[in-house]
Amino acid sequence: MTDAMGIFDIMLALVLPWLGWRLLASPNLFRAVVLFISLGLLMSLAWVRLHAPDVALAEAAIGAGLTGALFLSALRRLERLRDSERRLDYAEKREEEQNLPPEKRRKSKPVAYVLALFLLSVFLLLLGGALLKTPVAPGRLGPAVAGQMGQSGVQSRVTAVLLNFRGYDTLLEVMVLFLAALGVWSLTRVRQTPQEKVPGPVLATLVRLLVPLMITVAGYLVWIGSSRAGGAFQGGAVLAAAGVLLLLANVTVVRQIPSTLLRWALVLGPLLFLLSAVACMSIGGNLLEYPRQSAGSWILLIESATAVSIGVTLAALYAGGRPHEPAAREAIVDKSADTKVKNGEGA
Amino acid sequence: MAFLHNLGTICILIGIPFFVSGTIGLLRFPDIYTRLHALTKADNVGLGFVVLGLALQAEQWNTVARLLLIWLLVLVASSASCHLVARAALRKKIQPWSRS
Amino acid sequence: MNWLYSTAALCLLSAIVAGLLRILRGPTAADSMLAAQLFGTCGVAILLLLSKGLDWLVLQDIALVFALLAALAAVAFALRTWGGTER
Amino acid sequence: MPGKFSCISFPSTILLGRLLVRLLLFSVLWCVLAGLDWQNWIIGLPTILAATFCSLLFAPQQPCPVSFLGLLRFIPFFVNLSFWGGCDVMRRALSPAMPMNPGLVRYQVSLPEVPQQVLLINCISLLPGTISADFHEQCITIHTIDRDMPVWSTVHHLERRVAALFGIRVAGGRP
Repeated sequence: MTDAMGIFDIMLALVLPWLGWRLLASPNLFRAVVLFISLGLLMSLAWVRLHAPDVALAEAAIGAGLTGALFLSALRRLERLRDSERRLDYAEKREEEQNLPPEKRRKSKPVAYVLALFLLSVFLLLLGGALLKTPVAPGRLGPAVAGQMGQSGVQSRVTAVLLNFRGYDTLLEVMVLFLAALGVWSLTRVRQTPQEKVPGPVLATLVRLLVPLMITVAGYLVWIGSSRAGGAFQGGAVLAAAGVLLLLANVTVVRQIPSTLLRWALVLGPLLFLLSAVACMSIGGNLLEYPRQSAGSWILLIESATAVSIGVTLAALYAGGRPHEPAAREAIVDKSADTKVKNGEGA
Repeated sequence: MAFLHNLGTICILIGIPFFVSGTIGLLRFPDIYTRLHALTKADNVGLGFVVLGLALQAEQWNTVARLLLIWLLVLVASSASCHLVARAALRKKIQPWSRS
Repeated sequence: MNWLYSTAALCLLSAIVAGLLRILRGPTAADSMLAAQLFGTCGVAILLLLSKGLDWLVLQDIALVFALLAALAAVAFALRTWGGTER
Repeated sequence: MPGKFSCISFPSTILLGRLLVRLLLFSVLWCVLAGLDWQNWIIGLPTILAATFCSLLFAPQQPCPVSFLGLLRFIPFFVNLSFWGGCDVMRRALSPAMPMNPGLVRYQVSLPEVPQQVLLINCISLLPGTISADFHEQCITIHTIDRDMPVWSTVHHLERRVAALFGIRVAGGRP
């Protein structure tokens, strides 16, 4: 009885565009953010139904979790900037709108609608044309990948493509992420949250429980990436979630991490990736052509290092600036401890 | 084995109404605090039954352990976030709805 | 796939879609946030059911990630969007 | 091993005990996630070490040991209560009249340590008819969905159970 699943798919397919439209059309930013989080969750389900568990994992971690937290924090800053315009409580807003005299209420403009309809139909026509022109089986990449799986060193096809067959692309992607973090760091310092705002006991306990669990799951995702869905990006995203949770809770330990260490953690993945790419050449292959027998180990090493760097990068992007140099004494006291944390996360 | 399987089916079937009533509560209840009641309790019991049903039907030991882990995580996360949201609402001076 | 899992998953998806109404209706920001919480829990249940129904272990990992990150948005909301310094 | 964690300031015997317990717990967790294959310890070992270290870093200063017997007795009690909590909500949500009479109640906690209090707060949210809405200076503000329910005695009962879970007793407390 797969009918129920058919209805499930149709429902998902109908709700997703509607949700996307509501999210873009919403005049209220907060509502748009919540709709975005919901969209991420449903999108993840949709990826599952499309048999793309890797993407579903990434969407669950990044789309629903990290970006949601990022937007919710960004809203706060926006609100401070334009306090008069932005109201989170839209009950008030709605009330205001209803109190306005009728001639001041927002009027719908027919011209705008016609224009929007026209542009939409042009877009759909172009999209449909492009779809029709695309050959039904573009290049038959699937069987090609399946045929070469024996040489990749891993069992998961996605990982094989990402880190072996098209390792070059992934290398560049990791670099792009690194550049993004560099850009943010060169623009601004992280905003110092006041020291006295310690988290309440409930939040502190939640952090205490969740952060080690997140580290474990991140390690698991990196490991399982070689045989099933998972990998550096997914593991890194979960690691970043742990970082975001720590930043949200304003835990003192985070502030004491020396920035040199953060810099190294940020560089570790891209650097190791690049070095191993070059090392492959010196061994006697092309760029990123791992030796056949040990390809699995190379991939695992690169993935672990990149996972740490991606985690630190995403958390740094959330923090939104380069860290302050902590007082020299604190740094010395904590150096040994923090080095251990980061090295541990390294794997 | 068949007995356990059927028991699991019954558990899953019991779990679904809890989810549904959680959503109905979310839609019908008058204010944020009462909606928190609906969400936190009904959904966790629903998920608990679904997890129990699936655990009864599971074939490997580590599937059972994982299901349990997931349920516990959701339990902790939802009760903690329930507290945090309720606290934020109280600090925002949102008055609880009362019948009068 | 067994009828049980697919029907149950369908019911849960309907619960999610009904919950969307709460986001659109508000009235306070926290109410919308609650609906997002509901999606998290229902999503976990759907993934677990599908994992059993399709006999696909990967979905349990996704459910695990859902469960781990479920609190993140609520914490961010309670601390940053609504909490923090008084206006 | 404990000597290396010089930044953590409690006696090394307690630290060693905590370290071993955490190592064991995270190893079990890793086995649950990744299976029993020895190969996965390549990643598993560093991950477990990192998780253990992180967990130690955030551990409360005062250890509060959980008594095993107390845990065995707490689980059925908790499962039973949260089940009735779900049923209670279901009844209210589905009945057309929507019977409820919400209000706020305060409760003075007498559990001494933070983890115990947090457990109590989190459990209250799963009890029939109550959620914990604030916690300030040993006082929990509870939102109840029905003011006619015996909230105080239920919470007090729960508090005694939580205390038993940690192997301690609590005094009477007051409403």
